Amino acid sequence: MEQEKTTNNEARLMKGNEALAEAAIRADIDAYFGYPITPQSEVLEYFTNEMPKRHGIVLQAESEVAAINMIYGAAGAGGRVMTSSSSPGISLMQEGISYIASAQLPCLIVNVNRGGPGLGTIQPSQGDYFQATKGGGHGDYHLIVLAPSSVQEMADFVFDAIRLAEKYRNPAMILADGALGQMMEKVVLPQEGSLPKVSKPWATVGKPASRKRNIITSLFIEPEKMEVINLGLQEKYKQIQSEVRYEEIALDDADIALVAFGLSARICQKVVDLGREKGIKVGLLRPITLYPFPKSALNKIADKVNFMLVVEMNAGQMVEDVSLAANGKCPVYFKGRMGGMIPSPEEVFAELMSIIEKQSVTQD
Amino acid sequence: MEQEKTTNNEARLMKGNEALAEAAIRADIDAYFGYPITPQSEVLEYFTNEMPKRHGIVLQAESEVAAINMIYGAAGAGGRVMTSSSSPGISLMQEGISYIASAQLPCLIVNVNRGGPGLGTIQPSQGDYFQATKGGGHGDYHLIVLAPSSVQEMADFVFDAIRLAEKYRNPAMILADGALGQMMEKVVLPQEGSLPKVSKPWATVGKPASRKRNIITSLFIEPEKMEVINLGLQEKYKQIQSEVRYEEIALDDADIALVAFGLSARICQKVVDLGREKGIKVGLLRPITLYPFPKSALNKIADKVNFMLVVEMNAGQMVEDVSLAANGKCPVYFKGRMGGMIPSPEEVFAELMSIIEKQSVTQD
Amino acid sequence: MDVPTTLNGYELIYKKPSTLTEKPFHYCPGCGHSVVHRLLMEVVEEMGIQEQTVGVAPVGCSVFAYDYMDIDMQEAAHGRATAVATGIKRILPDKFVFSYQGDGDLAAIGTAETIHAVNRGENILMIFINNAIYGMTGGQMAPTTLLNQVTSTSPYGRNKEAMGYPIKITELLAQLPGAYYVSRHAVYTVNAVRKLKKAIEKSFAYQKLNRGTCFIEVVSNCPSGWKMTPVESNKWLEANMFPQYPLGDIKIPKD
Amino acid sequence: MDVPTTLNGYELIYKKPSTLTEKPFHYCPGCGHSVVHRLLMEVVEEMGIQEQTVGVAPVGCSVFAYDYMDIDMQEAAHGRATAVATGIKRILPDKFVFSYQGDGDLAAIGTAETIHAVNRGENILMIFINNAIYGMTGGQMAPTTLLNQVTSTSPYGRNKEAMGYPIKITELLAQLPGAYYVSRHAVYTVNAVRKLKKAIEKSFAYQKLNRGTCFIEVVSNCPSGWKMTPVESNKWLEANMFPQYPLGDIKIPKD
Amino acid sequence: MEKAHEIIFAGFGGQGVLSMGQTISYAAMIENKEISWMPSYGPEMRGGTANCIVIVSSSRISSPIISRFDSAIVLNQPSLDKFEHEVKEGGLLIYEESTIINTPKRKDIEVIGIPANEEAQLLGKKQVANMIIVGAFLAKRPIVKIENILVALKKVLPERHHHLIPLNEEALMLGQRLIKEKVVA
Amino acid sequence: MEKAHEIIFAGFGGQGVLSMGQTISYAAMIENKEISWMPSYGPEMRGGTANCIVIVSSSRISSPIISRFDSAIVLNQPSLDKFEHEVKEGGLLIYEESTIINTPKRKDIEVIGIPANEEAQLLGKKQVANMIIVGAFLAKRPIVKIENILVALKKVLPERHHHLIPLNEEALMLGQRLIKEKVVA
Amino acid sequence: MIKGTVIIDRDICKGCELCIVACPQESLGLSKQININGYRFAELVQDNCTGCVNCAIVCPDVAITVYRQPKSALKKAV
Amino acid sequence: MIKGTVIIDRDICKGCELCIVACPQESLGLSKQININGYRFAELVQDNCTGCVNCAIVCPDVAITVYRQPKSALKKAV
Ligand SMILES: Cc1ncc(C[n+]2csc(CCOP(=O)(O)OP(=O)(O)O)c2C)c(N)n1
Ligand SMILES: Cc1ncc(C[n+]2csc(CCOP(=O)(O)OP(=O)(O)O)c2C)c(N)n1
Ligand code: SF4
Ligand code: SF4
Ligand code: SF4
Ligand code: SF4
Repeated sequence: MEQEKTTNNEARLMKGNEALAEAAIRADIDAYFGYPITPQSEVLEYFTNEMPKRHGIVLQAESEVAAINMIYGAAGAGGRVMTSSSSPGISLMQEGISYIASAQLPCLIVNVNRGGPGLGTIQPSQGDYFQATKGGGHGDYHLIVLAPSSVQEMADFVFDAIRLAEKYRNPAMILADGALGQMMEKVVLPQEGSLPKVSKPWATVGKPASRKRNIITSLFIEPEKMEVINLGLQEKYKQIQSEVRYEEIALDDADIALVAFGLSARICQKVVDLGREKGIKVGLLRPITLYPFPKSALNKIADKVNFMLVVEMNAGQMVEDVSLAANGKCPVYFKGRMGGMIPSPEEVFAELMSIIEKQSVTQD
Repeated sequence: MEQEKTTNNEARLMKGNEALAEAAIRADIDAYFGYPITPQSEVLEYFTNEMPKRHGIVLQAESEVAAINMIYGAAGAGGRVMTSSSSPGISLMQEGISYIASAQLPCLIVNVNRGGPGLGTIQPSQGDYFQATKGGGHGDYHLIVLAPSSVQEMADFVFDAIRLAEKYRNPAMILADGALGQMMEKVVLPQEGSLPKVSKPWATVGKPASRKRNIITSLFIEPEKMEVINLGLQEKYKQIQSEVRYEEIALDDADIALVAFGLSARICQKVVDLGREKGIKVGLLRPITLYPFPKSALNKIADKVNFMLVVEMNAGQMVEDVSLAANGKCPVYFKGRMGGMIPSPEEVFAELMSIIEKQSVTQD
Repeated sequence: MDVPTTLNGYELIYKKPSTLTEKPFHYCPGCGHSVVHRLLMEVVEEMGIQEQTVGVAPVGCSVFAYDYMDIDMQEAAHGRATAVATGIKRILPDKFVFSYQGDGDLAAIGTAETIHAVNRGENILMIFINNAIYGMTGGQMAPTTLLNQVTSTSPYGRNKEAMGYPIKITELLAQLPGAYYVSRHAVYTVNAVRKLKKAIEKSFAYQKLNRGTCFIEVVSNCPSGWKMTPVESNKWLEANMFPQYPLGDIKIPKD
Repeated sequence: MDVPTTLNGYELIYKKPSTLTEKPFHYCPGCGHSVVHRLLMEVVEEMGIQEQTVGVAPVGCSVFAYDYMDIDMQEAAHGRATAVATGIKRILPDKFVFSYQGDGDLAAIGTAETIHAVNRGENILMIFINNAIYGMTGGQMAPTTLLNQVTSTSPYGRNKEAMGYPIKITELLAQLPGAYYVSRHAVYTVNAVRKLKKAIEKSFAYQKLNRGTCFIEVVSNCPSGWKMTPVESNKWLEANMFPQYPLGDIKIPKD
Repeated sequence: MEKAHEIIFAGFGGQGVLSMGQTISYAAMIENKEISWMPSYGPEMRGGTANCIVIVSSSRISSPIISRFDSAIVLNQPSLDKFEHEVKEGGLLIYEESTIINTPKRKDIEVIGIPANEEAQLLGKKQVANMIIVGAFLAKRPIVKIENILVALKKVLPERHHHLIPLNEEALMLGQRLIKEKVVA
Repeated sequence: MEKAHEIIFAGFGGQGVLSMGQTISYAAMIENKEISWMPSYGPEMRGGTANCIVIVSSSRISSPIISRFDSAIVLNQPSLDKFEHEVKEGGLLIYEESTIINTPKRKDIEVIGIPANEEAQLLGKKQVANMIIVGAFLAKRPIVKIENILVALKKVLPERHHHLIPLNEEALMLGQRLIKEKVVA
Repeated sequence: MIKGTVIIDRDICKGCELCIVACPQESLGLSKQININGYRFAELVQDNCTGCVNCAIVCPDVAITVYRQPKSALKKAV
Repeated sequence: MIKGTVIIDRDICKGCELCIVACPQESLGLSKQININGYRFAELVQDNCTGCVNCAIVCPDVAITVYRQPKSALKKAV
């Protein structure tokens, strides 16, 4: 589709990948480094088309390993920078991500998740939840992870992710899936220039006589020092908990809580409708930040509901965090599809009904 | 120290890294591919010294990325193969590990964990628990993970890991830490030749007219097929649960359970002694397999004890699995040191005492 | 598919080699990939080494090579085909091992593995399909993309200041002592196809003698990525690719 | 450390450059790393570009380069110094950017990043310390280790059949059009040190003019890894390293 | 119209199935409806078939990938074979007649064959066959207004093809007429 | 002896601190004790100091890395400065006299200086200074038998140095004597 | 001249036309019909095939099988 | 000949002896003492230093500072 030149607030029909890229340009990123991979190559392609006409740098790296290390360098030099890839490419970035987290460099990493493990399939998946939230790389670190569930959020969360990354000097990730990247929806793009640049006194931009040299490193060979670094990180992660975001739908009077993020959450919204039509009081909690995780919100809900049903496009990953949050207060069930398959609202609803049945049997 | 030539059962004084390598030769591995990194370079060095005199192939790869993909090729060709590295190197292997898990190739991967994140420090750590057990690579997969806590186990677990890997056609990992790799202890090595080779009819060794061609792949472009692959993997992981191993110390009458693996477990054993001396009924559960995790054993213990205290050389990782196992039945506390630091028995004991105090206050 | 050996008294003189499976190629119309697949399998058939051959497919359009070649095969991660082939060859030193890679795979993400496999002189055959583009992912710039060539990630043409130069990886590799036989070919004419087949035959013969790495580049087309008809693409190939990537032997055995 | 400018009427004619920090080098006695550090900083001091220079340290013995050079620096992951330098240079095109890497870093794990940075003609200076061994991790074989050289992972000597050949990465890089100035040096004599300093000066001058990649190899020693005294190591260097890695310019600007 | 309408467009690559879907999506957006357009993607597109799923709804859309459709619009035999069975009972199946050998069998849905290729040839431009079908489809299921399709076309067609808009308009109208004639017949 | 004895050996690289620890560990193994030997490792060893921690115990050993020691054996000033403060109250500190300028200050531990370098020079081989110290240490803390040290030496010394075993034996004995004389004095 | 003929698998042919260009006899052309995959496929348009195999050698999809008058037949004919 | 002298930081010197080899005057030698890091350090052993700077140029540890008789002094002396 021909590129539209409107930069105003008009609604547009865009692919998720393109909306994300356009939002990043409007968020004034200085550089994008990336490597093609389905289903997110449109991000790189969009940048290569637009950057020369607008502002900022785009570079197709020789690999994802190179791309993430270019991000390290560019972020360390004070740039507002991002990369994107999909599952296998994100795996290749794990060392670099661990370095970036340790050196505390703000940047945006986008994973348009496809079905794994291995080369797998290019279809949408949420199989990288653990990798994104627990740290697929080595050592104790966390990314700030945002999970969009619409093309609109693909665009909006670019701004949120960059804002949080810069606020906390921490890498942020947008964890989407192939469908969100490829589909077109209506989107109203954020305003260009609405995300002011922040000062980065720690960046390596050349040392004037007036200050000590800046060093970007993740090496602290004495374990005593490395522990101090880690304690600092842990302290930061504690602060980041205050940034938790989630959406509640029909939970006020709910007996049953669905929990799902991203595309699965959209499906669950339909399940809520199906349930409510049948008089079943089902609600939905959608974590928007996967890290920080809405643990206490879920803990409170666990007090009120008969059970929770977690729906994911994987073999059961976020369900662990939900169980940890529920802490035994209510049963937590799981329904998932894998390897690029998307559960239908109907099958989730059927699952829900079978749990209700089982439960009432047990109660008898 | 001069290499000893004894292959009998005599006790020897060896570094953990060397014991591991010698055990691997005795376990009849066909090939080792690796890249130097502290604190495990002795593994590669041992092989380069010994292999030319014994049997098997050793190759220093150009990187960890190359090493893990050589493992893929060699395992796929039917070889009994292994690699080893330490945290940053293991991060670089994540894509390859996900491929190996997906293609279901048996092999042994050793991570002699150092302090992270980033380049961190070379001192011992358990900061890669999540990476090892939840899958640092993309997609839904699991390694079989064994955690030795002595030089003896560094040797023994090589046999166990290879046996399990071949039984389940699944990559196995030994997750040790820098101290276990570097320290010398008494070790009685397993007998050479005591691990018979298994037949691998699926291996790509050249297709005779008598069978269909063998293909090693992790690509199933249709999500329906990829889901079938995933269901197969999940089914296998269920079976693997039966291989769970753990050690129980003084838990019979315990009011308090310590939970720790690897080196931390040794420290906790001392804490048990310290506690028992003071009349405090404290016991220890040491998971030996981190995946499969001794969930039900812990669940049972949670019924009996006042609380659990998980001790790790990280910011709190296994504690999540312990909490999931306890499922709210008892409080689960955490004590950790990070970035290459090792907790002392005394400080763990102090933590224990302060929890007891807090608890009795709450009970008043 | 069994084909009759005579037809109206005519004799069968060319048919699909038995070492190719029944499955029709998924490649785009006119794509060179499948010609090279076929030649490999013709040589394997003619040399009678189907039982002794293990191939490695890359990530790229030829990712499904194993669907077509009726031999034992492995599918490698993107860029790692030569590392995988190294693993196989070290375990099976007496078997014939080849890797098959596109330019993105071999000369971008896999550069280190490529160079070091050749530098070690791994006794394998490396087939390198240079179509100056990333075919599978939809026509992005490759390391071998020509200057000013338009691709989906060089929409204004490859510009050397920002994106660097088309890399002549084959010439680089030929400098390594581990490289035994290095040759550049194409499949755009009958003659070229015949020459390539000879080169493959030679390479397997050298492999049997443990001479080191044989490396064959095939300058190929990507009608889809180039947005041309197959016939146009072969013309463009001649006019634009060959000046940068001239055909012929680059390194031949001294003995 | 402030040194007096005169001493008993004698004038100060050589002192540590102000662009080095107070911290004593952690390198082993006689190691060439610190000589190169000092030269870099002498040039930065003399050209007055301390404010405009950003360096990248590798993983290797020189991982702590930033402890010594009093300029803004980044510490890169093993092998990725040129990717990191690319990131910096693209953000700060008017600054002087250099990377500093050992042979394991640059020519083994970092091969792809090295080649592609040069191929893009990144406007940076790459300093390559070739000591034919992995110093930091305790003397393992490097890609540049000589044939038959004994290291902790080639205890019977590097054998070309199993381990491949010492790689002349600098000669390869010089072939890439992105390489503007490529030169091989050493620091084993006063003269050699002086020449290297000139080469560094030139490289920064070219960088100012945006001419492409400048690449300087320093054939250096590793007394610890080689298990020699520093004086012996310099002799061994001359006798064994230079035949394989001859000093001199490999590519010089045409203009 | 119903709350949501779920459509699959399928055919060979090059028949314009993706832009059929986009055009309708755009028009729906103009009408302030919720829409989602989801293409098949990846190498299986290569040389083979392409399809896209379009959902037009008055409320938030859940999954953009679904496997049962209110309407299926198919332009070749493989797509017909695949998607005939995935039309919901009572749904609509429109197919391009000239490329189909084995015609649809289902009786529980409405099946309409349109000789779009021939008609387009008559209009002088093969490429507008897809717009004939869109016109026909909208005559049966007026989920968006024809005038908004014309606005949408401007967005969907690359600038260099804007001179073809009048022809596309003609094709649309022809499609509508074809249905009306059928209904009458 | 106590249940466990925890020792640090520290000095410059090349002074043989690692092999001191190994020798004692080996001897302890022969005596069927539990042992753990943990070296400092990594680049900080380079050119600087080296140390190893040895724990000899009658029961399973917990952490091989500890920060308070029953005995410290230090062969240079930086190690003395660092480890003097980490000897447990009532513990033992042995140091090589000739390399130390600032002597230990602590009063709550036993402190013994041994002129091992000089004595070794007299024996004709500088390298055996460490065995003089081992002899002295074992005279104070007989955690393993001297005869087992001799067996251990064979394991620890590379084959090409086996001709030095008699000299090492002499050094050991000398160390023992030095302590006894001190005690008498 | 030796006579030959080709059999082209119409469902496998993708109509790339490379054989048409390669045929020295101009024996081949594209059909007006499309096959199951939507491609116009190659077919013999003249009866002058010599069985030179060129078309098969360049055909990416191995869609072409080639037959030729036996040498003996040729001899007889001449 | 111009006269010069060097100041060698004994605690920084690692006794690598490269300066000793580089010195054309053989002015330098290793001390018998060891420094805080256990190294025997370099020192002036003859009073014939010309301030040629060679030692400082090769010293890896920048342990050497070099002084020289001013040119003016030289002129006077000659
Ligand atoms: C780690 C990783 N990065 C990226 C991809 C996506 N990808 C698949 S094929 C390919 C490039 C294909 O180009 P080439 O190697 O030139 O082969 P061709 O398709 O042209 O034959 C890429 C980037 C991937 N699968 N894995
Ligand atoms: C991913 C990764 N792999 C391996 C290492 C371990 N490592 C540190 S430095 C080094 C090699 C150093 O050799 P070289 O680059 O030649 O530099 P030198 O130390 O000789 O100066 C290695 C393998 C690491 N830190 N990270
Ligand atoms: S995309 Fe290009 S390389 Fe891939 S099959 Fe099609 S023509 Fe061939
Ligand atoms: S190990 Fe080698 S390279 Fe490293 S500091 Fe010592 S001498 Fe230099
Ligand atoms: S065999 Fe030769 S003559 Fe016959 S159709 Fe093929 S190319 Fe033409
Ligand atoms: S060169 Fe420097 S470090 Fe070496 S001996 Fe001389 S002064 Fe000391």
